[in-house]
Amino acid sequence: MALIRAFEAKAMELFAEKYIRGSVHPYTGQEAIAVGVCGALRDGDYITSTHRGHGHCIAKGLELKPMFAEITGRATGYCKGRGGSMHITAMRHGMLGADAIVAGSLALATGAAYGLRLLGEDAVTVAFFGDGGAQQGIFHEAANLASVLDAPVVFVCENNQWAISTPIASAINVEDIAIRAAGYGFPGEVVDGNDVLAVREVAERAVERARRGDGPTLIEAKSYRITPHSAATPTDTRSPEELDYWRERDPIGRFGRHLVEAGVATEARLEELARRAREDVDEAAAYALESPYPDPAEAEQDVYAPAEWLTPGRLA
Amino acid sequence: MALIRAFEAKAMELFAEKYIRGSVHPYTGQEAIAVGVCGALRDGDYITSTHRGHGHCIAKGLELKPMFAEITGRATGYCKGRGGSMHITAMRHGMLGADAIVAGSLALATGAAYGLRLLGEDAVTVAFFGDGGAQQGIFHEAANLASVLDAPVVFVCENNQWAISTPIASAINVEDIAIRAAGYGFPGEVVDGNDVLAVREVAERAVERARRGDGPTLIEAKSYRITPHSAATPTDTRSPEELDYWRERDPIGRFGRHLVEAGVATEARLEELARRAREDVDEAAAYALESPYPDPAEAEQDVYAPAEWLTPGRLA
Amino acid sequence: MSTVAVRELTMADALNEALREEMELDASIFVIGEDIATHGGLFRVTAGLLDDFGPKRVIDSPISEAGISGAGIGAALVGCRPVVELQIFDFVTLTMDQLVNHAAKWRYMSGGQVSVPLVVRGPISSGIGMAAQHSQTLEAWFVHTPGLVVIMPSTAYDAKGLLKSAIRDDNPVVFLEKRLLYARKSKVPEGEYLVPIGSADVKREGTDVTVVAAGQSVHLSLQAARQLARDGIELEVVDPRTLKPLDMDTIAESVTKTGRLIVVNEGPRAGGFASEVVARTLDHVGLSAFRAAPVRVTARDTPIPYAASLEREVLPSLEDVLAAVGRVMQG
Amino acid sequence: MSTVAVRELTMADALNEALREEMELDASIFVIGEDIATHGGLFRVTAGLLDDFGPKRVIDSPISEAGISGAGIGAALVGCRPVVELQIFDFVTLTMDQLVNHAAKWRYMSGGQVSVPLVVRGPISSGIGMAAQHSQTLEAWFVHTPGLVVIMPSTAYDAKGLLKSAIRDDNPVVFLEKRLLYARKSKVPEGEYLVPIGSADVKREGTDVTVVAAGQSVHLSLQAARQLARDGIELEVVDPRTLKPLDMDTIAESVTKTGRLIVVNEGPRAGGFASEVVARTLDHVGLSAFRAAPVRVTARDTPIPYAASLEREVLPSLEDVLAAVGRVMQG
Ligand SMILES: Cc1ncc(C[n+]2csc(CCOP(=O)(O)OP(=O)(O)O)c2C)c(N)n1
Ligand SMILES: Cc1ncc(C[n+]2csc(CCOP(=O)(O)OP(=O)(O)O)c2C)c(N)n1
Ligand SMILES: [Mg+2]
Ligand SMILES: [Mg+2]
Repeated sequence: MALIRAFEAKAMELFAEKYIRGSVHPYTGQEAIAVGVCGALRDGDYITSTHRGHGHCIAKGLELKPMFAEITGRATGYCKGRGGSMHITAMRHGMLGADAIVAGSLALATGAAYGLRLLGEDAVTVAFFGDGGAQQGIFHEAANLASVLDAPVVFVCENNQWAISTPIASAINVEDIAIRAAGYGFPGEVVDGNDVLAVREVAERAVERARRGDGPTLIEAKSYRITPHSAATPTDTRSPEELDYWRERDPIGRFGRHLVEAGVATEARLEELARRAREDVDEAAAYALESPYPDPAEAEQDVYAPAEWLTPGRLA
Repeated sequence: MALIRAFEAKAMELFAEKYIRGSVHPYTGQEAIAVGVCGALRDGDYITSTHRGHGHCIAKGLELKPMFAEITGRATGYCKGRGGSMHITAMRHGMLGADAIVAGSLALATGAAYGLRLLGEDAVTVAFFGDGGAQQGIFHEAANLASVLDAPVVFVCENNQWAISTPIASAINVEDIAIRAAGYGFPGEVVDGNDVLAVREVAERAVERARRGDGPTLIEAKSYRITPHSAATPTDTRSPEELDYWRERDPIGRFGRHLVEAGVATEARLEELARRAREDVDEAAAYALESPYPDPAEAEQDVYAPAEWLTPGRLA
Repeated sequence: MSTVAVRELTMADALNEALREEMELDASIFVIGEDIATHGGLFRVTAGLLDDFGPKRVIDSPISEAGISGAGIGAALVGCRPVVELQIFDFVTLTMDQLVNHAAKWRYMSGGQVSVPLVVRGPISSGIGMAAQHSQTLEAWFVHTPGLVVIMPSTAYDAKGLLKSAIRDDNPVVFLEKRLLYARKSKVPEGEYLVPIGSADVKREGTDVTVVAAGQSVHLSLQAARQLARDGIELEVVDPRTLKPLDMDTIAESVTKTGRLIVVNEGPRAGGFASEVVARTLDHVGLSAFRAAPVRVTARDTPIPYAASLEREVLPSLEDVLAAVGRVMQG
Repeated sequence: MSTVAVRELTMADALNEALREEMELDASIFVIGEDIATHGGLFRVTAGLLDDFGPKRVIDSPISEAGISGAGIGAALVGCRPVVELQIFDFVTLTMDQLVNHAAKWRYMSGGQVSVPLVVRGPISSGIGMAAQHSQTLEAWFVHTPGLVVIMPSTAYDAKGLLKSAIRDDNPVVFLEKRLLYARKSKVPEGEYLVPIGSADVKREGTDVTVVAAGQSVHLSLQAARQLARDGIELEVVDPRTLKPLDMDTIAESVTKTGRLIVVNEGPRAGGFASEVVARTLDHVGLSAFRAAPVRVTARDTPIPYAASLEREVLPSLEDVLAAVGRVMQG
């Protein structure tokens, strides 16, 4: 969690310094969700992510250097600089890709889960999406399809209360998004998304259920982004009281206090870890900034997968 | 109901005789739903319909002659032969249009309902759709949007158990589609769609609620189509037992028995009404077949509404 | 004399054979769509597959075009080769986001880490009174989408060979089948053969006018060619078969020979495939190669009307092709 | 001397004024979209409207592009004039069914009983590193859709006048705003004026080459024109402003004068708007009017990459326009 927190802080710095184009959507405040959920996964499992995806990547085990290289548009990035912050894919880490279309990856995750099962693997696929994404038609189609296909997929709705400037209360007329699972015939669970242990526990259950072949689960993790929507959309109209309320419930602080009380770690040790995280992040960012930019001559590569018709001059 | 039954029988005849192109989707067996629901509406209220829309049209008060003229592709049809069986629109009767895109009109109905309210009218809009349509993303978006807009719309899901060859049980993992309403924060009601009085009662409640400004309702009317999916898709794999089960519950027969038992009508009187219905239908069909075909020279008319830029040779 | 038995097959049966053969060869292939399993598809293209390959590989889906397309993409990302049927291709409007923002871009956005071996196929059903929402010819949209392959066969032979190639290709393929061609028969040899993606086929040789046409339009053009041959005008009918990538070499070669180009296409004229062929051919052969301005024979810029008298009027007709030939022959 | 005060306004402010003026005139107009009310829109186009017109007419919607588009159509059918914002126009992929199968066809299918006075507007945001799913230029799809009107302004003045016309027009209008032009200022008179739909504007007169370009491409073309004027080459820059219906008279007149045509467009080349302009101009002026083959300057046929070095490479550049002029001047 500390690593994610440090990564996003650095990313915002790099954006301010114009090393990052487009935008950055910090995961700050929601770290417990990615960490709790990905902790319940094993090698061979997959995830899909969103515009706010750095946290998912780090929790799934991606490396910081090619991540920073990607979001700063370098040839050494996971996607050779083609994707950027909103499109990090890392197949070797089971990261199917981040999607800048809100809720766009839910059907992909369902199909990946079904396909892996068809290929004889007992892998589970997790799809992260936001509270705003739950109003997209594809959420409905993917959830129902996953149910009738018994696809081993877990839908994780990160309800951070806001979609840019729109509070969830104005986007839906129900208290919990999780209840929609009942309309598809699989369990929906609400969990405190700022409590990493609680998230982990719910995720274990859902992943276990999927792996058993009992089908999907919808997890709604209630949380909050304590930073503005994005680097490109910094205006934040939310009340200071609301922000303070959630800062007090900061998942990192809470887990830290828990560890100290449990005698597992000391304040000093936590300080130490946070400092190390910042060092790792600085080192990775430095690596990225020293990396070369993609060669313009390669701009037309990878539009199509190799095929015998793919000979120069033949492409329409 | 007898009129609808007779209309569809005639339509199938006309298709067999090649007077109708494309297809015909008979409403046979579901008459109680359209009649019960439209009975709860008043002048100034609107409906949207589906590929299986003849019953909705008749129940909403459309005239048989321009209906037959439309589905036989004549210039005297409601849509001048441009729309055909799946696209009958009749604004003067509050019929916003039939839609051949499954569930495609649900958002239109929501917007019409909201728009009428904005214009100061207290009209209610009803959207008919099928059980298969409830798996479309637009159902989800329209229902949620209607809820947050408090749109005076009633969603009527005609669950006739099948979507072409696909039984509802294989398309969803829940017993009732109506429960999905809970995920949007408005009531969902299940009703026996073959009991016209029961449908009427539920519809009155929903329409009243919408008119009061209390928002949408989802009505799931359980019914059955006792004829094949369509004239163009006549193969029917459903078991004879299942068909017999539902034929016994034929809404027309049931309502007839009820009237006789209640002493409101005699068998003879019902016979008489059925015969008259057939006569009206024959007369209307004859009118259609005597009507002229649309003039090919008018094929490019009505693509665009009159506008000052709409001068000959200017259209892209 | 060839030892391979050759049968006459309908395009529907040829497509069915292609699916069957490929599914036997490759267990990662599955087909999903509305009414394709128990019913065998509205047009029988998937008939019998359920019995032979079972419900895990032949799936009757809920009515969720976006959902099944997206699921196909996801399955393709992890190594399957899904074939998604859209019951009528007009419904692709419901899944443009999955096809355009996902299938077509995922490989590029990932820097080449992944490929999306997906086929999305279905009928174009204009000409039979299905009206505006069931009669569209939308290939131009996909031709305009980098990352997609677009195929439109005109014969049973091409259909089988191209569908097999499409399934084996590692890229997302939009495979367009003309409803009126399903019942049309042509010679199809027994056993394995492929038709390469991106290669046109000269369906008729001629010296006077090059007619570029795919799918149904090929037969309209051949009909015109037979009729004009009596008056000594020889049309060369070039069937690209694949619309993206487009075999410009074959088209350019033909136009260089004839100096005249007509493009026949069933979609609306504005922004259609015909416009693209005209513009690209100009790029390739230059102005001087033309003896007359190229002519586009297309549908009118209207939705497709229901009534026969109107639908006939808006769709390209034999008369339209003949008139176009008249224009280019005058120069 | 004009008595009308003239200000310099950004395109965003001009669009905002157009909405405000029309909403004051017509109570049946409402705007709906994501973050358009309290936030005033990501690019401030709807800023302040909530305060002046209230939450019933200025609506923050859930993230449901298809839903709000469909709702706009339904409201239009019963007499409202909805303006739907798509936060980024790439998301139109989610609502193609509502726009193409419903908005564009409802009037025709009803035999002219209804009209759909709907405006769907939003930004095209290529050129700023938003990557493949937020950078598409998709007007070609809509140009290919009978029943739609397609508008793409290049200046604040045109934007205001065209948006007002679009709102008053009884047809469904796709209104495309280039993200990079929002902050660009131009002279806008106080008070009421309209820019007619379907009429092009010659942004610069010239005798040697006709350059047809809309939106952002207009400014790229003008830049090239200024540079080439030094070498005595005079470009005539024709801005169609409306892509459908297209003002062919103005384009044909210009090409008849110059004999040379370049079309600049930010979309991918294959099947793009540039191809349509080339094909239609040939129809209108004939082969003989051309001294050189028309040239299309477009984006490459790739998704839009994130990195600056790559995005610059795939989008049309000043160098590309200059090279094209070189080609047509050689003939
Ligand atoms: C289909 C689509 N519509 C709109 C957007 C613009 N957009 C980007 S993020 C965002 C808010 C998403 O809210 P939520 O799903 O709650 O995720 P969060 O940003 O809160 O993490 C919106 C509307 C988009 N990227 N995709
Ligand atoms: C978007 C879309 N997908 C598929 C179809 C093809 N189709 C026509 S009717 C139908 C079945 C619809 O089932 P249901 O909604 O239950 O209505 P019913 O036919 O039972 O009245 C299908 C799949 C269509 N018209 N539109
Ligand atoms: Mg959120
Ligand atoms: Mg049904």
